[in-house]
Amino acid sequence: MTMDDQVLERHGLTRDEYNRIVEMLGREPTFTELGIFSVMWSEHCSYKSSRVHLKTLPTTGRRVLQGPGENAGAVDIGDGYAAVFKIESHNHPSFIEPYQGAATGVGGIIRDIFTMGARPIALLNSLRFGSLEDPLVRRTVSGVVAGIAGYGNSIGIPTVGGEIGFDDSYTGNPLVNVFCLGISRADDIIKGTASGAGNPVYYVGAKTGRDGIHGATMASAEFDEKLEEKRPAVQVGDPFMEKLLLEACLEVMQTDALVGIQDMGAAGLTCSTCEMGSRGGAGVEIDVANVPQRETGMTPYEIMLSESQERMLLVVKKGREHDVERIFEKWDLHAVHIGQVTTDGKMRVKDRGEVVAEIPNPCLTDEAPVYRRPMQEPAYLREARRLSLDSLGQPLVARDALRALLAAPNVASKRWVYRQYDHMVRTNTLVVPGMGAGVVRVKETHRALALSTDCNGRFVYLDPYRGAQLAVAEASRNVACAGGLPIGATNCLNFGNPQKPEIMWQFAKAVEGMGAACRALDIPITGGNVSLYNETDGSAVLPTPVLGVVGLIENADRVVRRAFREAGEVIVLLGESRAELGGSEYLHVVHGLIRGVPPALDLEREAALQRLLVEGAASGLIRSAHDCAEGGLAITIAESCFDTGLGASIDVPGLEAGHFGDVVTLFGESASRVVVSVRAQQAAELLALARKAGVPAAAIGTVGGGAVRMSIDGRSVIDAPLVELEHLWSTSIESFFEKQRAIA
Amino acid sequence: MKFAVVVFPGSNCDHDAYYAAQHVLGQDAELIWHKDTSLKGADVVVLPGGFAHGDYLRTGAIARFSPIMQEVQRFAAGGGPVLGICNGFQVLLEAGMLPGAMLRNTVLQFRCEHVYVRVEQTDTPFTAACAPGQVLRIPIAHGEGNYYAEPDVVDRLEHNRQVIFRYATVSGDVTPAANPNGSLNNIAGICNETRNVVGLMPHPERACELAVGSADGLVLFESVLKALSHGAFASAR
Amino acid sequence: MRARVFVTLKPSVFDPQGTTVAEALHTLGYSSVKNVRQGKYFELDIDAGSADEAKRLAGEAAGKLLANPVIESYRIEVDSQ
Amino acid sequence: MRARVFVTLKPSVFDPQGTTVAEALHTLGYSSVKNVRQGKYFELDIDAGSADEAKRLAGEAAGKLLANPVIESYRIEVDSQ
Ligand SMILES: Nc1ncnc2c1ncn2[C@@H]1O[C@H](COP(=O)(O)OP(=O)(O)O)[C@@H](O)[C@H]1O
Ligand SMILES: [Mg+2]
Repeated sequence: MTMDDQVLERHGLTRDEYNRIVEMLGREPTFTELGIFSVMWSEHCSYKSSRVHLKTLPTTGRRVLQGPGENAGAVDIGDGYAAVFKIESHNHPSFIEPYQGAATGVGGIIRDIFTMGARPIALLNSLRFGSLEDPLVRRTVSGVVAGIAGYGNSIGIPTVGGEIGFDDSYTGNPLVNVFCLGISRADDIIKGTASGAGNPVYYVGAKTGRDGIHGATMASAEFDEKLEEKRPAVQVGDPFMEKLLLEACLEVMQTDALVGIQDMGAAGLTCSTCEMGSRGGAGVEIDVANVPQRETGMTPYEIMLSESQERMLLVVKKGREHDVERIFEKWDLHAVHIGQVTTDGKMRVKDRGEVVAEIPNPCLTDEAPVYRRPMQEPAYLREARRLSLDSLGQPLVARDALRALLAAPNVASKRWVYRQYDHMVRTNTLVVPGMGAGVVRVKETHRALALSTDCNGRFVYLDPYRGAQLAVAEASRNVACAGGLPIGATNCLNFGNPQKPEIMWQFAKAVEGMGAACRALDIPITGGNVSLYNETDGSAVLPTPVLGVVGLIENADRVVRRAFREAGEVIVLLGESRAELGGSEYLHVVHGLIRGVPPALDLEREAALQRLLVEGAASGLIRSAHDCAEGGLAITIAESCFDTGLGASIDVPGLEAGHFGDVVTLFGESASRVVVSVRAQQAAELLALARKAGVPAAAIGTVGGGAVRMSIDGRSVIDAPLVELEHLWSTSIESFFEKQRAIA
Repeated sequence: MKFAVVVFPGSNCDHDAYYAAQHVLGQDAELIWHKDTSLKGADVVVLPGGFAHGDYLRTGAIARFSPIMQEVQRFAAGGGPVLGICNGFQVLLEAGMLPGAMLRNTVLQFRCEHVYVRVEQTDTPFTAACAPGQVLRIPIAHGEGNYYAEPDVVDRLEHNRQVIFRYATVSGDVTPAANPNGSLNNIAGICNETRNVVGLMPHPERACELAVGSADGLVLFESVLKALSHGAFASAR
Repeated sequence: MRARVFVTLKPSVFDPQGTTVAEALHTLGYSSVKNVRQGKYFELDIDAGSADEAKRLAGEAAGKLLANPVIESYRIEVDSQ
Repeated sequence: MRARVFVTLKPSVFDPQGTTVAEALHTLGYSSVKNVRQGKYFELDIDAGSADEAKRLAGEAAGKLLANPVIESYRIEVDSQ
């Protein structure tokens, strides 16, 4: 059959790509084959626009057990154990149906982790939305948060951290990125491989319905009215089914009856079948007639492209079928034999014995199109990077600016969000959400893991290269604050339409910067996910390359939190403050601007700072640590007081910035700065250590009293009751939702 | 002393209860699959938290039909101590082993946070080691912990001193503000008439080590050791 | 045979969901909606010889499982098809 | 005036609850219950001059709030009283 243009367009394939398919097959594809190519060659599965850039990322290291290419990455955490982790996006589904979109996003990443033989022990999520003033945005936020809670709470994996940010660019295109980490024996990591001709292929989990057909191609198309037609039946998550699958699969993995296993995520049965085959250099043959179906009259095309959730594909050793079936039966799951491994390296799909698709695996994986898309420096940059403070008129006086920033949703307490998440189940959570990086202990060892996801999209927008470096620095600094040595990272690259040279330029520069920073800080990237086409009616979200960093804490008894510990502690500022206001939260909140040049970043200093933090935590010298991010030093000091009932007084030297001097000094966002507290008698020791480490450090005040007091060169600029500031900060986000409650 | 921790499909605090009994308390503990028909000679039975059967339909509604529940009923009827935590409490309610039912939290949201509960009665196997009026800092994690029963039932509970835990302030005052879910009379936990079956919404098993934020929950497990070693609530083995 | 089971909270039981829905409707300007009660609705496809048998079976299912007598009551309708 | 709103998942949308309930009924021996779909049921007490007006108001409420148009559909009945 020759395809007319509408058919190709509906399948997100270009004429050139179609011709390539014909050439590869040496014939016209069947309709089922066309569907298979369309999902496997979609941006989401093929990484056709991003691959050439991703290749440049550092993915190896002393501790790396599994880099990119499997369902998740893995790093060695000692004592024979591995941390298996990955982040993935579910942006588009979450916009269409916030609750289910977010819920199935959680379900998907959890499967990626236990597919590797690891027991998931922690979830984080990185979220971006439009302004909370907008009722529709509030509805989306409520739905997404409830969906994450509904799935994670039910399956019993604690959500120990994450981030949530607000900017108008996300109004029509929210970002929902979910990170999951699991623990396995280092030598028991399981691969998504099909091998051994004649080995049976099993399907287990939920029945296949028409849900999410072309979800993968949709995740590769921007939003516009036309999407309405493209809209697939929304996928509904079943956390109970996933919990059964999780336990049953981990039990099966204890036997040696398993050859390989893979979840059916994006592109469902199609993706798992050909990926497992190609990883094992084998072929896989299945008959769709054997696939459990939820709806009647489903075509092979629909069955192969369905994105029904909670399904797994297994290759089992011949002769061991019963061991596997018995375990699934125990969990009231029925593993169904749907095919076998072959030697011909092809994906062969039959329908009641009749071949409906036969494609060499490489055509769908390694030989899928790869594009070196044209790039061009965006026109907006020249103007946006120009920032003249004089043109801004009068700055806010410090005490008003502090109040405004504490109440700004990007800064305010996220308690409204994380109190809906079970963050304690499994009794490993040493640092709960809101206290810095999430920290979970690893019961099998005496160690703990610090986890953080971060990205400041404004910085990336104003300088993709440096912005991505700052994201790496912030995420790893956060785990270092908790006492964790950064040992691995995953990333989720959320950008606009890669066919626009200016977006592609943002992407390329960001990946470049990310790679450079990870090399300098010695943090291998073991996997991740790319989400492109994050645009609504032609306008893109802020470029948002989210970093998820894993930090190793050698001694679980030596974990450091955000909050000051007791009155009399000396407050030390590590790092150097410069007159840097570009891209700051202050400019955004007070002047409504995303402007200027992001803060400078010296990666060697950053590395030295992080080493110092880890050392100071391990020795017990550092009592609390909180990094300076949105809102700068003043916000960091205030937040270090919250939840403690302890006030603080600091005095810092003023920076030179004309009549913006106070603002820049207190609210500037210079990088590589951390506020720590130490026992008074140990302050000198820390300052000496810092000097030795080459980290600028200064004692700037003391903990105590019922107020937050800040002065510049001895001149008092802020003196506010702690309770008052804490109230502003802790109730701001809640207040947006008072009126509206989710209906479930 | 041997703890049996029942595992329903969808239980997810089973390992936490097991860990508390086995590793923190240093006692024997065994996970018992819901299709089993024997409690394997346990002295104490714990129905753990989680989402049995996904909490579909109603919390605990389907779990009560699990084969093991007949054995749990028999064990309880013989005076054996049974503790239902969160979802386990909900199962006990649905099974009719404790009176009342759970409604959605009045906030209509899941709530996970530390709360304070006041120990109202110490003559149960799970509060025997508590001081009367003792205030415990224990986390909750539920969306349906809003305890309800008909007025006469509540009166009977109060009259029989079957309300064992109440949500309270840090100083032990029972106030509306201290009530996280809308439960009648700030009820956080109750017992049956023979006082050997106790259910509560907060998670004592999550509060057994200071490292995870509180060790206040351990006293419930220590209580049952004390109670049983004193021969009270002899198990129904 | 299709049986429809309506499960509602007993009048004496406070209905947090219904109340919130009512509040939400008021803020949306529907002040004429005086009161809202939220319940559950089940559609059961039953293999039954007669509508009566279907009704009986649905009744048993509701009494045993679908409704919790402590807080809920139920009603059953059968429309044979 | 009492309006009754039935909210059900669209036929193509997976209903994990209903599926689980059906399985539970089977283990309880009700094998003749072939399929279960679970939905929501609302009773709205409305101050309306006519049944039609009540129906219109209930319809708006359902469309705006009670049902999620992406995955659910609804039906309305009004029995004046
Ligand atoms: N931004 C990235 N950096 C490094 N590796 C990546 C990135 N995005 C995707 N990958 C890797 O490419 C492979 C395919 O990604 P993905 O399709 O998200 O995995 P899955 O099929 O499990 O969802 C994975 O091994 C993933 O780790
Ligand atoms: Mg996968």
